[in-house]
Formats: sequence, structure tokens, C-alpha cells
Amino acid sequence: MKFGVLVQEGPYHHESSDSAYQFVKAAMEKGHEIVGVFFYHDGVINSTKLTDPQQDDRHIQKRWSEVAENGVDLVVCVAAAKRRGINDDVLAPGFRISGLGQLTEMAIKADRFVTFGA
Amino acid sequence: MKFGVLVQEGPYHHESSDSAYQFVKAAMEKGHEIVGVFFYHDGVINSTKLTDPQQDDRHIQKRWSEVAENGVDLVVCVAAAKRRGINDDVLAPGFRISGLGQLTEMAIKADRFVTFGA
Amino acid sequence: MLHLVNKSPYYASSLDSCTKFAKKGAPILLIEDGVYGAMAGTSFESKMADIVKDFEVYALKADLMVRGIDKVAPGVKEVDYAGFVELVEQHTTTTWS
Amino acid sequence: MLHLVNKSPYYASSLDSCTKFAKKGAPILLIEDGVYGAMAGTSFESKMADIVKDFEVYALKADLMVRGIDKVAPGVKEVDYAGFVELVEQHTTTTWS
Amino acid sequence: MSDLTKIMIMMRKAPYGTIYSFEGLESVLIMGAYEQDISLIFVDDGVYSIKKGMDTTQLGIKNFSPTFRVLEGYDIEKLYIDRESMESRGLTLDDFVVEPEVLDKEEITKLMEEQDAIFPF
Amino acid sequence: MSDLTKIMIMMRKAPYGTIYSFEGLESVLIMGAYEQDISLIFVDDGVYSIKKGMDTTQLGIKNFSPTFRVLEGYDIEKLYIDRESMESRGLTLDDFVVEPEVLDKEEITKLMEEQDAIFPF
Repeated sequence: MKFGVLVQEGPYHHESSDSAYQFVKAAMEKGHEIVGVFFYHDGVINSTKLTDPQQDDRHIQKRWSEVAENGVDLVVCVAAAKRRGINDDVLAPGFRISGLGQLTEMAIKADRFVTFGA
Repeated sequence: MKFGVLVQEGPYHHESSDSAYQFVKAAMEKGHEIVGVFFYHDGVINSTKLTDPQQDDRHIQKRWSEVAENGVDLVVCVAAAKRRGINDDVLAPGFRISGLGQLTEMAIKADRFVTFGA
Repeated sequence: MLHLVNKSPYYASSLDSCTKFAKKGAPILLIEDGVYGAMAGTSFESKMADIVKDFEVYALKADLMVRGIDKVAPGVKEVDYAGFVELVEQHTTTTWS
Repeated sequence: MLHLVNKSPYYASSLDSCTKFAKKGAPILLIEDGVYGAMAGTSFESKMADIVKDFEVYALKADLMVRGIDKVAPGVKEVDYAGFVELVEQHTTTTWS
Repeated sequence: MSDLTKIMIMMRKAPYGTIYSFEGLESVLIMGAYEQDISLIFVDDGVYSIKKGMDTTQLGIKNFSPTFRVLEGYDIEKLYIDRESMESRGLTLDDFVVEPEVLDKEEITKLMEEQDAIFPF
Repeated sequence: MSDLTKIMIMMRKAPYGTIYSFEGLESVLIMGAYEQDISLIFVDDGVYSIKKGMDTTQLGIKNFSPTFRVLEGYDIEKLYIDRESMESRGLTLDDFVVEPEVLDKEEITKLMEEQDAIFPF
């Protein structure tokens, strides 16, 4: 099936981006297609390449960039991003900044949409 | 009196940085000394100069930078900042990144400490 | 001690925790979404009526205004940011979120 | 429809809202801090006993483990992420946070 | 027309305290342009989002009440509100900047079950 | 010694769902070095922070239980827990990685009133 995913919270601060990542990984392992992951609200903070967590913790941004390498579209809401100081200068590999229309298009394409947050 | 302030939430996402700003402004107008504002957890996101809100909304980062121009120490927790992609490259004027010892020192210096968040 | 509460009582248990631990007679200042607990004419008003018997309850005027709340429940006092500062002058402070 | 709940029932009213609007018999999956509602031997267990009568309640195994919860209340089923995906295959999904 | 995607935006969070409802509103305005079957429902503290009389000048925060008022022009004509959430908060239809249809919880359950996707804000 | 600053860290939030208690713990470890009068109390969902048996390997999240265990070595010897928060969640002292002193709410009220500053996490 085709799954869409919405991430509403920032990394480390809130578990929802971990949950979304684990869900996406499990869905892909079962052969589902991820039509996209949309990062909204504080979720946009997942996309900064300046993220520098402790050595003994997971690297949430890199996890997402690896998901993108497997062909998943990672879309960061431009309006939410601008308010929070995220722009192309700090955007990590695999993410792209775009408008809310992308969320609508994902919802139209997907058979299922799962929201993580808020 | 000497006041210390703790901000635990990100700008726009949560009202607590607005509340902290209004409180600091009102306290200074009454002649109190602000020994420092400590930005912790998602509060560190207040400090990025890449913040670019809508034209018809307030500019939270610039508000804080103006507070700093009036002699207030704005301290961003380094551990919380690194996890969230905040470093000296994106730090707005008036903020400085430092350790949690600064929070303790503010607590020792201040007659009152007020927490905004979580 | 002054107690700040910033969550809606319909959503979170923050105000319950506050009233559990606050000293009888202590000031409680409702800010941000906490001011929804101060609105008049709601299902929460009877609970607020009990709270104002045990505590001095304040609601931050700016937060009432931004939410379009023009009438507060009996016994709740409105304060502006200057009044907020005065409460902090008089008391050490903690926050329930 | 599958309902995700990610907040502790001691803190937020999310699970109450979920059970108010979910169709009787619908699956509810507790994730993140939502799994505290599934823990055995708590003051919430009697409320969970009522919820499992009306709904199929699941708790996400990984979130139980990370919190050190080794026993869930009667009637609550544990699922792993593969089971989470299967529930989503079977149902459209919404989240109560 | 039965192949339109049915999308429900469910506003559950109070405005201003957190930004979910305001940013959620931005998404609704965009979705309106896609000619799908979009509905917007207010439940729990989300009912406060459409309260009349918001005065944001003192805090200098953007007032998003006017944006809700333009929803009807954006092809979002299905506006609903949960009766119990509204009444328990002491609100009536006169208190709102828009006029949603008041639904009982059973009607909301039915409406939710018909959706292809629900976005909670 | 009466001019020591009395600082209380109050952990109220559940761990992992949000980071408050973990980052709060980082601040406690630093405060211990300043030789002030520091106390750490667990109330509400904060009592879950010191639960035994956390296994974070599957999620790959840093496990902060071991950090709580070292608190005693950091000059933070005043550990307290709210009896009602603990008992209502079905927990006993055997469930925790540290051994806090169990207080009734009246004792907590009194302790709070003695503080110069309280940081809630």
C-alpha cells in the first residue's frame, strides 16, 4: 500500500520523530511505498544538518537522510520552517523545502496517512 | 530586585517565549535587574538568526536581541543547542552559547527565578 | 510562593497538580492557555469556585484579551504584566505546565 | 479507523477524547507516553478495564520496553512496529495527542 | 465525483498557547485549492480557535481570526463543531467568527469513519 | 552555611515522550558542582524517570537510567518522591534505580516554600 506520514514535533525534544522513523522503516520492510514524509510545525527542525547530538545517542537527522537515500521524499513545510530558522543553507541531504500543497498531494496519493505528534 | 528567567520552549510554536519577553520588559520598566535569560530545551531555537517570520507577525528573535542591547545576558544551553542544530554559525546578536553552570550561577545571583514553559 | 499555570484545564492536569501542592492561600497566576480555566460561564466554573476559596487566583489580562475572553469567573482577579511583576516581587515562583 | 494515542492519561485528556469519538470496537494503539495507560497494577487499571470492553486496545512493545513497563493491564495486547504497520494496513488512522 | 479524496482537518488544540491550530489553518487554505472533499472540524480546545473578540495588539502576536473568516471563500464549506466541546466551554454559535454546523459525537464518529485521511492540529 | 542558595529541581514530565526530564537531569549534575543546597524531587509523571528496567536498545535512544544512578556521587543527596504520584502509578521504592525519600504532599508543600528557586522539568 501507499503510506504518507506527518511529523509534527522536533527531534530529541519529543519522541514523535523517532516513532515516525521506526514506523517508516517497518512499513518499508513490509514492502509498502512511502509517498512522502511531511515535516510540519516543530517537525521542520528534524531537517537541519547542524544537528550535533551526543556521541552515545542516535543521530535523528542522519536517520532521515538515510531514509531519503532509499527513495523517500522528505518535505519540509516552508512556512513552518521560516518561522523556526530553517532554510536551504542548513538543510540536510535528502530533505526539500516546499509548500503545504505537497501535504495535500501526499494525502491524495496515499492509501493511509499517519500523523506523529503533536 | 534581581530576576532570572528560564525559557523552555521554541518561538512561535509555544507562547512561552512571548510571555518571557513581556515579563522581562515589564520587569525592566519597573527598574528590576535581569541577571540573565537562560534558553533551555526547545527554548534554544529562539536564538537562531535564520528566523524569518511572516511580515505581519512579531519577530521573536529580534525582540530578544533588543533585550540584549539593554544589557541583558541571553544564554543558550550548549547541550540543548547541539541536539537541535543551533551553533555559533547561526547565533543571533546578543545571544551566547554556554553551559548549564550559567543557569546555576543565575539562580545563585537572582532574588527570583521565573520559568516559562514547558 | 507564586504558582504559574499555563495549560488549559480541559487538556492537562497542570492546575490539579498546582492546587495539590500549593500552600493554602498562595497566589496562583493563570497565563497562556491556563486562562481558559478563568473564563466565566463554563463547565469548569464550579471547580474554579472551589479553587478561589483556597487560593488567590489571578488571570493575566493580555492572555485573556488575545483569546477573546471578556469575562472571568467570580473571585478571579485580572492582572497586567506590571501586576505579574509585582506578584514575583512578593513571592518566589514556580511553574506548572 | 485506527486511533493512536501518545499522551499519558495522568497528564492529558487525549485518551478521553479518543474514546469519546472512536467507534465502538475500533482499535486504539497506545504509543509513546500513551503506553503508561496500559501499565498493570495502577490506579488507571480500572478505567482501562472499561476501555478494553468497548475497544481493541494495543500498546506498542518498543515504547513499553523503553519505559521499563514489563506487564500490561488485562485485555491490552502488545504489538511491535510490524504489528503497528498491519493495523495501519487494515484501517485509516488518526492521532490523539 | 466519488473518487475525490475525503480529508478532514481536526482542530483540537487551543490557539496562541501553541501554534498547531494556526499552522493547521494555513494547511486548510491550501487544501481548498485542490478541489477535494475537505472538511474542518473543531473539537476539544480547538473550539477556541474561532472565538470572536481576539485582541492580539498588546502581545503583538498575529491575529488569525480574520483568516478563519475567509474560509468560506476558499472552497472549505464543510465546517463542523462538537456540541459537547462547545457547550462545556460555555460557548454558543454567537461566540464564533464563522458558523460551523453543530454535531453530536455520534455524528462526528460517523463522519470520521468516512474519511480517507484525518489531520489533527 | 545559611547563605547557600536552596534550589529544587522538580521532575514532573514522563521520560522519552519528551526530553524535559533527561535535560533536567543534565542540569542537576552540573548544579551538584556548585556546592549549594540542591534537592531533586519526582512528582506526577516525573516519577517514571527513575523506573528500573528501561530497555532502549530497540529504539536506539540513549538510556538515561545509568545517569540517575550516579547522582549520589554528584553531591545531590536530597532525593524525594511524592507518595501519591508513586502509588497511583502502581510503583514502589523497589521499582526505582535510586532510593528517594517518600514524602506526603504536605511535606512537599513545606519543602517548596523553603526554596530560593524551583526549576520544573
